[in-house]
Amino acid sequence: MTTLILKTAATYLMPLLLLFSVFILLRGHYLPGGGFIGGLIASIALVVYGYANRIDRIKQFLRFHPGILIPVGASLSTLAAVLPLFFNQPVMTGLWLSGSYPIIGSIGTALLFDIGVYFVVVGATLTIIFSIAEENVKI
Amino acid sequence: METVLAILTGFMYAAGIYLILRRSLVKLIVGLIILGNGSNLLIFLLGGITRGNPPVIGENESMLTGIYADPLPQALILTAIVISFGLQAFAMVLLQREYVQGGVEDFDSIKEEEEAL
Amino acid sequence: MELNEYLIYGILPLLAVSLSFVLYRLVKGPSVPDRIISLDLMINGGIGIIVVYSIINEQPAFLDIAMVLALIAFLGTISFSYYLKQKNLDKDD
Amino acid sequence: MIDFLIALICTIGALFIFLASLGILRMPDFYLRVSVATKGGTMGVGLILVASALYFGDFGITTRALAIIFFLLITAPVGAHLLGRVAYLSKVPLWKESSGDDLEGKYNRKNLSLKSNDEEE
Amino acid sequence: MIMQRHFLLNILFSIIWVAVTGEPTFVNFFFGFILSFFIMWAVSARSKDQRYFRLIPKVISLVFYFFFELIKANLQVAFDVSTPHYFMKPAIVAVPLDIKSDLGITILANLITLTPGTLSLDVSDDRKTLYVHAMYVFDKKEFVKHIKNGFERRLLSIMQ
Amino acid sequence: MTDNLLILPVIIQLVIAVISLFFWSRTNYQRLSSIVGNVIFLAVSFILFFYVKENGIMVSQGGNWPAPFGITFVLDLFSASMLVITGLSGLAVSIFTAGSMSRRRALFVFFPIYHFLLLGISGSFIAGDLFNLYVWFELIIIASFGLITLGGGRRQLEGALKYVTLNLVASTLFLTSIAFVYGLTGSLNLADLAVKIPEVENQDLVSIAALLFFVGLGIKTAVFPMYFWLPASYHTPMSAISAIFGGLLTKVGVYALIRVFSLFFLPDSYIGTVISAIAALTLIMGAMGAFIQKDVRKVFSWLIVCHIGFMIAGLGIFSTVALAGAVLYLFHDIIIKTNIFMVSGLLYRINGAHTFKFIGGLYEHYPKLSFLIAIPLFSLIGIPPLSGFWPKILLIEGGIQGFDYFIVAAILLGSFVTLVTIGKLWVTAVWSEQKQVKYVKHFIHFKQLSKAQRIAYVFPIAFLSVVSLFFGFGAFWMLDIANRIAEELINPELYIQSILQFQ
Amino acid sequence: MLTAIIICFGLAFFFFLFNKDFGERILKWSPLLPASLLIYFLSKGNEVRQGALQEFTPWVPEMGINLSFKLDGLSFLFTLLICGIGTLVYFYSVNYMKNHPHFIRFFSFLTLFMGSMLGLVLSDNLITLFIFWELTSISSFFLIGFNHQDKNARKSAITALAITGGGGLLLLVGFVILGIIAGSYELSVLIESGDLIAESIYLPIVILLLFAGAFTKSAQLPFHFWLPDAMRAPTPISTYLHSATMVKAGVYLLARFSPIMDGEFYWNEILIIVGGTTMIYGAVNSIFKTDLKAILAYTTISALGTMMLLIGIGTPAALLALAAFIIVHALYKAGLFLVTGAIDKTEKTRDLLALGGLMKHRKLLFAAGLLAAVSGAGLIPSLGYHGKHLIYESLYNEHSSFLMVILGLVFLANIFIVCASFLAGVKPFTGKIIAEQKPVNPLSMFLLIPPLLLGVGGLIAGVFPAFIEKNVVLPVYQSLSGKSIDPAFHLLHGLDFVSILSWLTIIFGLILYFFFKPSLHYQNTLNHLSKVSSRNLLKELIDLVKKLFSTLTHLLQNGYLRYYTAVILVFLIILIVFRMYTGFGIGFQAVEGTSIRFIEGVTIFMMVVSIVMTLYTDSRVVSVVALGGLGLGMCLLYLFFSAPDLAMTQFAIDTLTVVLFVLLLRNLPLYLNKVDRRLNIKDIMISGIFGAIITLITLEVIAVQSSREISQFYAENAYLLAKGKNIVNVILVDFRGADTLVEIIVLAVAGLGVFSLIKLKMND
Ligand code: NA
Ligand code: NA
Repeated sequence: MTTLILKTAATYLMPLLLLFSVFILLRGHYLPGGGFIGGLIASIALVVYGYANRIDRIKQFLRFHPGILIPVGASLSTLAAVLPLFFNQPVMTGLWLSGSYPIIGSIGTALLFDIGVYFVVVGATLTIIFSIAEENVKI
Repeated sequence: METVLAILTGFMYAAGIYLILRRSLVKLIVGLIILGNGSNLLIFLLGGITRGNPPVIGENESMLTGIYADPLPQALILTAIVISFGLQAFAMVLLQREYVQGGVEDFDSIKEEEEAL
Repeated sequence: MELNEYLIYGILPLLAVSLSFVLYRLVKGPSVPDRIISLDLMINGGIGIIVVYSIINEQPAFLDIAMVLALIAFLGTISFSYYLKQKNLDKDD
Repeated sequence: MIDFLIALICTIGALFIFLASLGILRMPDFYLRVSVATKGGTMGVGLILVASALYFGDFGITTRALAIIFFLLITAPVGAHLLGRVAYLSKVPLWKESSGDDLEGKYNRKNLSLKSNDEEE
Repeated sequence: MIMQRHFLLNILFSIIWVAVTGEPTFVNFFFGFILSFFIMWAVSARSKDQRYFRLIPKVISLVFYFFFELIKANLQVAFDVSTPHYFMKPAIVAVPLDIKSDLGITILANLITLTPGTLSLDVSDDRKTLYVHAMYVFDKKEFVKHIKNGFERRLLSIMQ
Repeated sequence: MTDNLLILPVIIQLVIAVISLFFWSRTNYQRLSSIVGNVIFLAVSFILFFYVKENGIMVSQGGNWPAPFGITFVLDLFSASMLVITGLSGLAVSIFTAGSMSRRRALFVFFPIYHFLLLGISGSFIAGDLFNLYVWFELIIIASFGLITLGGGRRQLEGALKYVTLNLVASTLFLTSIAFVYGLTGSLNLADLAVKIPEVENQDLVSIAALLFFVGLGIKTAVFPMYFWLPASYHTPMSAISAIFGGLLTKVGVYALIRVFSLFFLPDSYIGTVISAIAALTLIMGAMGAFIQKDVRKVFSWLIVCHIGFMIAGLGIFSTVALAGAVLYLFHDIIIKTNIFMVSGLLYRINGAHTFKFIGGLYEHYPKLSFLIAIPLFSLIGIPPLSGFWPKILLIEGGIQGFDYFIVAAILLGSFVTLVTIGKLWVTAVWSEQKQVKYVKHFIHFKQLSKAQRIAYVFPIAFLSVVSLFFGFGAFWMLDIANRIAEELINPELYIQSILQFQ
Repeated sequence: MLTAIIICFGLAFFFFLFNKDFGERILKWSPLLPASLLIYFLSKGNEVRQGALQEFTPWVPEMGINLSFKLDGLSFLFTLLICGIGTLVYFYSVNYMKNHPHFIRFFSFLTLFMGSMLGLVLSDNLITLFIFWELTSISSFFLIGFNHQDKNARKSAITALAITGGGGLLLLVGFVILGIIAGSYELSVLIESGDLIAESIYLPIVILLLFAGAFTKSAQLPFHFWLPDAMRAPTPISTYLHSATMVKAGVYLLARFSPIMDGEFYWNEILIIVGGTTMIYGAVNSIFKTDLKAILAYTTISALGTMMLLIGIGTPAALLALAAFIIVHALYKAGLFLVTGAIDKTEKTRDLLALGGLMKHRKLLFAAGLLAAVSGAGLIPSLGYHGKHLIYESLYNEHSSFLMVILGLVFLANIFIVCASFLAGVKPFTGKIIAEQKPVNPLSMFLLIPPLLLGVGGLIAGVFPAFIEKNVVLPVYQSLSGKSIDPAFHLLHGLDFVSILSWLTIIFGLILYFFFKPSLHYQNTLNHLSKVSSRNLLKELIDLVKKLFSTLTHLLQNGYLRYYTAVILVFLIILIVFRMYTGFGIGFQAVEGTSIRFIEGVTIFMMVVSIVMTLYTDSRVVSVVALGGLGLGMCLLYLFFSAPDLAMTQFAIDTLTVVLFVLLLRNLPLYLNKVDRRLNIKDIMISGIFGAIITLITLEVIAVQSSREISQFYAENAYLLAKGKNIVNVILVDFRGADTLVEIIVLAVAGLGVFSLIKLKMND
């Protein structure tokens, strides 16, 4: 249902929303937000964009299958979880770089973990929605 | 408030279960969603409810003091929400396949093929 | 705090009443688009409530919730209209 | 003073929302309800957002409030357009006292292409 | 291109302003924007391309026009909604379009929708007609003219 | 070795799954990583097992937060043995699948989901936190959803629907129970709960939470009267998947029930009675169902239900002897059930059918295979001294000592029906003459398979058969472990102390 | 002893690995195995007479299960039978099974069986004994079904397995109880703690369980019918398992326990009644059969009954008679079977009506048959004579009127047995050659020698009974009672009552034999009569049970998903309500807590309305829209009560669910509103009650003050230690990060699952 109006609007909204999602991701540790909700926003943005551009043909507007984000994200999160093992700490122990940064706060494994979450959420949600859409939405 | 919410929770459980007990494939999903919401609300309620004090440490503070909402149930619910989303999404697609591929109109048309043997 | 009290006892009830009006339309229909637009407006009202709460609780972070709501309401509207359109096509087949 | 301003803007915003809901409650057909609801809601929320921006008086927050308003300004009409269009396709009836319908017969129901006004059959 | 460059410069200056003043509020940014706009306007009198400096007033004019329409229509609708009797005379009207670009049509349609009482339903596939549902169509031609002279003209002058 | 390494098995499964996701379309890499990964998993589990056996419980506090605040991972002898058993079963299925699964199916995410399933299972064993346990369980069920519907034809989907729905209801009940537990104690850590639950004034509420928990997990475990989904669904997916389901899924539920009901939901007389009665009825109903079936996989499915009763019986009797029996049965059952479903896959590959009516001729044409599958089948019956025999003695002993005669009777019935059913199965599937079956389209007969594929069919069955032979003939060894586990379950003080030591 | 058993099992497995040619060559020498075992055990004879020989290897010491073995008089008797008859059977089989396609497998099973049987009689540990007991059942299963192409053989095999296996299970329980009572599974210990057992309240049940095991195995009424069925097995098997050894396992077991159980809880009465009935039943039936093997099977049943009877009588004389009779029976029955097998092999029939006049060509075989028949009939001077005499004597000498009645019965049964023995061993050789008989096949020496040896052996033993008595029979008594006894065998007894009775038995039996013409008519009449036999009863029972199981199973497993859900919930409700009812009074506990605000009220109202909409609407879209409303309500509630993260996520997810739903909706069926009112009310009840329960419990739990220790810890340390200010997020990524890791994996798997569900359709 690629109406002109929707398509044009979506073209301008998508990048905005993706930015917003990254913002939400990064500052989750300090304020409501985080990888999960950030990822959701990102995927919603892409879905909206998909709707505006024939959702049944994602391959035409995404360079890669979103499913590949799942292992990417899972690797990041797993890495964050496992890293402490090399320092003889239990899994999931937070490791921090010194220093503090705006929006993000301290940088540490927690952030890496959250980024992983973000990717997995995007990958999974998009895989679900696009699979369904490809099957159920024609035109 | 707690009493009202407890009743609401019970109502959500009841409605969810009632819908699950229907014949319709779609109602099953609706029921599951309501049930999931019900259990989330239950966790929330049992963690104790607090108005206006989210568990976020203030800008210039390093510790949360005074009254604040119990963050743990919230985290649990967040996890539960996401999980039930995954499960529900899967269940929905399954139902749809069931209908499209198997021509199943409602639950009563799915019976085990025990008798056929 | 006077502002807070005004918001709690003035604005919020007003929004609540609006919400219940919309709820009536949601229940009543009669057409599906009617219900969808009602849901849309209800979410709008919800956004309003959230923003008011952000002031009451001094939690600017609540604005992000508002953003998420707006975003998703939009997606919902798109999906619903998609569905209705598809259904139309099916019917005409 | 600023509190008063905030209260005022909030009130106007809330009233907008209230009017929108009243409209949606009372208007006789779907198109009219959409007409009323979309802007009322958007305006109302926009105003309340402005009030909150004023209240917090912070750059980041103001930006976000404006971003939300901007977003609403884009999405609300697009949503309305989508719904209105679909409602028309679904033959949701116009109010009986409507004075005209230029859209009649312009949609090709097979592929949903839409002719412009001056095109003839 | 020059127009865009002007705009970016303007933004850059505003950011520098905010940084220099050290007060990261939105009002300050806005103030910086206005300030640098006038400075740029003042110093680029000899520049061949003056569109940017003409554009901003036009945008502002459109915004104001929009708010004016908004308030006017709102009052009208509010009155109609809150009183028992309906004064309206709704219709779906085909508005012929002069504006051609996608963005232009979208903005126009959205502006129309945002104004109470009117709702853009769809654009024809050849982009020549915008179908609008309106609450107060006592005279169809008058209505079309109002839109064409109001929003479309202002928009056209910005978009060209 | 530091205790923190107890997490390794979980990590290994996670890594395998992620790797196979990266090799989305390279099924051969997936097969390889699955087998190699599971070998590593098994090796690590063995090392951990022996370590725990020598040095006692391993505890790792996730995030390095002291006990009730973070998520605790625990590896005691019970969970360590479960890991090993899982490794054995998992490896067998890996090999079996590598040979039996078509590229098309494997292409569509079988291996990742399979390893995510194993991840969930092994996670459940090391979870020291109630909510974490829930989360692992959810992983298990979503992965099992994925597998049970994989490549689904109509009947498979129908079975899956029941499976999915009832499991979702189960999850809700589980979650509800957790909510009540948290409301009552403000804690989720298993060890902490063991301390705090007895302090709750209103023990009635505790036992209601326990009931919810029992029913929630009971559905997943498929006990009476909550097993309906199992016979309706387990016979539908391909054998490799049924194998891992039949072997491990319900058993994780048993594990969790034993763990929780021996740690903090200590069965009072009411709940104890309920559990015992349920165990007996499960045995009876499962036996009945198995008795009347005429399809290999349906028989096996019903036998799963029936045999769950044995383990729950151990929990119901709740004595060291009975728990040792339950634990031992658990070990045996995982291996055997995995194996017999692989056997059913082999039978299908040879006969092109699953129903009694159409199978036969194995003895005639594949005598060596017949005797190979005799091992799992007769172990299943509990022919002494094969693996199923030993726990039965313990359970009967426990039942008599605990005056649970009804349970003993049910155990006898269950055993008897198993005997008759498997005897019948043997007579039909193995002894009777080969039937003429119209194969389904694209059916590839065992003979037509490549040598490697045939090995992939037979080797895992032989492998698990050897394992169960070991369980049977090495009973002294197994029993020593089961006894220690039962002791630890009955006296969890050490478990609690090791976890809460930082307080 | 353990070594002997292990050798058997090892060889059984070893044979199994042979290929056919090699196997046939090497298996010629297989009779050496039982023969050498026989010699080994014979060599221990002296030691056995002095006392028992014991071996002990711990196996599962925790459970008191050990590989302990004991060779005493009783087991000595049995080992001799096993190895002795075994040697002959092996020898016989080498020829008999020669051309069978599964020649090798046969020896493998046979050896397995021999090992198990040896284990059974040598075990001094109950559990070990049980293991061997079951192994004999299993190997018997394989042997009965040996001709697996034969449908009836398969059926017989499973019947035998079911009956002996079922009995075995009951026996196991008996053993376990004994173990619990005595604190040990060691038989020697058990025998010594006889008093402990006698005093136990479990005694009656133990006795019944032992009976269950023994009666099924030893084919006592009403479990007898598997034995005639088992004749489907190749004849050497019938010889070995079903006459000489396995079926006597039950007898062995009860004899073993008789020192403890004698005189306890109807032990004797039950044994006498069951044994006596079986004896008469088997005897009467035997002469009406026309299949030679069937005749023998029924005489075996009768003999087993006699043995049980003797254990039941339990006097020293009876035990002595038992020991003697076991030997007698083994010898003559094995002989008859082997003769039958030889006939079958050469004449290709076992039908009595189709056989006659074989004497002409088969003089030696006839001699073997005659000798066996004579021994079976108890003619002087066969060993059978001594057996019978001892039995009569043991009954008569007690001078009890009850036993006199029994004596009468034994007498009667023996008349039939005499007749049956002659029918089987003599009849085929006498009379005319029947016309349609096929040309006679040559008879191998392998088939001739074993029965002949048995017959001659019986004769010699009968003439010189003292050797056997001293070396085998008396040690049996000694091992059971712990006392020694004077020899009782005499070749010629005076003309006392018992001798007269013996002679009368033979005379009447022979009269019966000469006047009775076997015919199908009798057999059919008997078959008609046995409509009410236990076999048919069992068949009816099985059918009934099947029907019942099927009904019950399908009653519960009826295929309706919503019914399943309902059952589960009703079950849960019952459990909880019962708990509440017995535990605490149901009190509606209004919690003193936060007041309610208008907007909250409206929100809750909105949620309720949304839910009600989903319940009442007929339209799918409407219910989905209503779900949107519910989601919004949840979001606002979370917002009101300080859970911004939740509000955001909840709403996002809820709406996303709705979006998915809408996407799928087009391909989902319409809402169905076919409401069965009664069902509807039932469902409303279920869901309503469940909801009410949740509410009540929730209110109760809210009232409980729980510890805030954990949330306090989070509040204090989230920033200082975990460097985050949004505590919920800190919990998600740090304190309880593992949950989140799993959670996203769940989501990922859901994605993969949906993907494969949609993309992979393997309908072909
Ligand atoms: Na509480
Ligand atoms: Na609490």
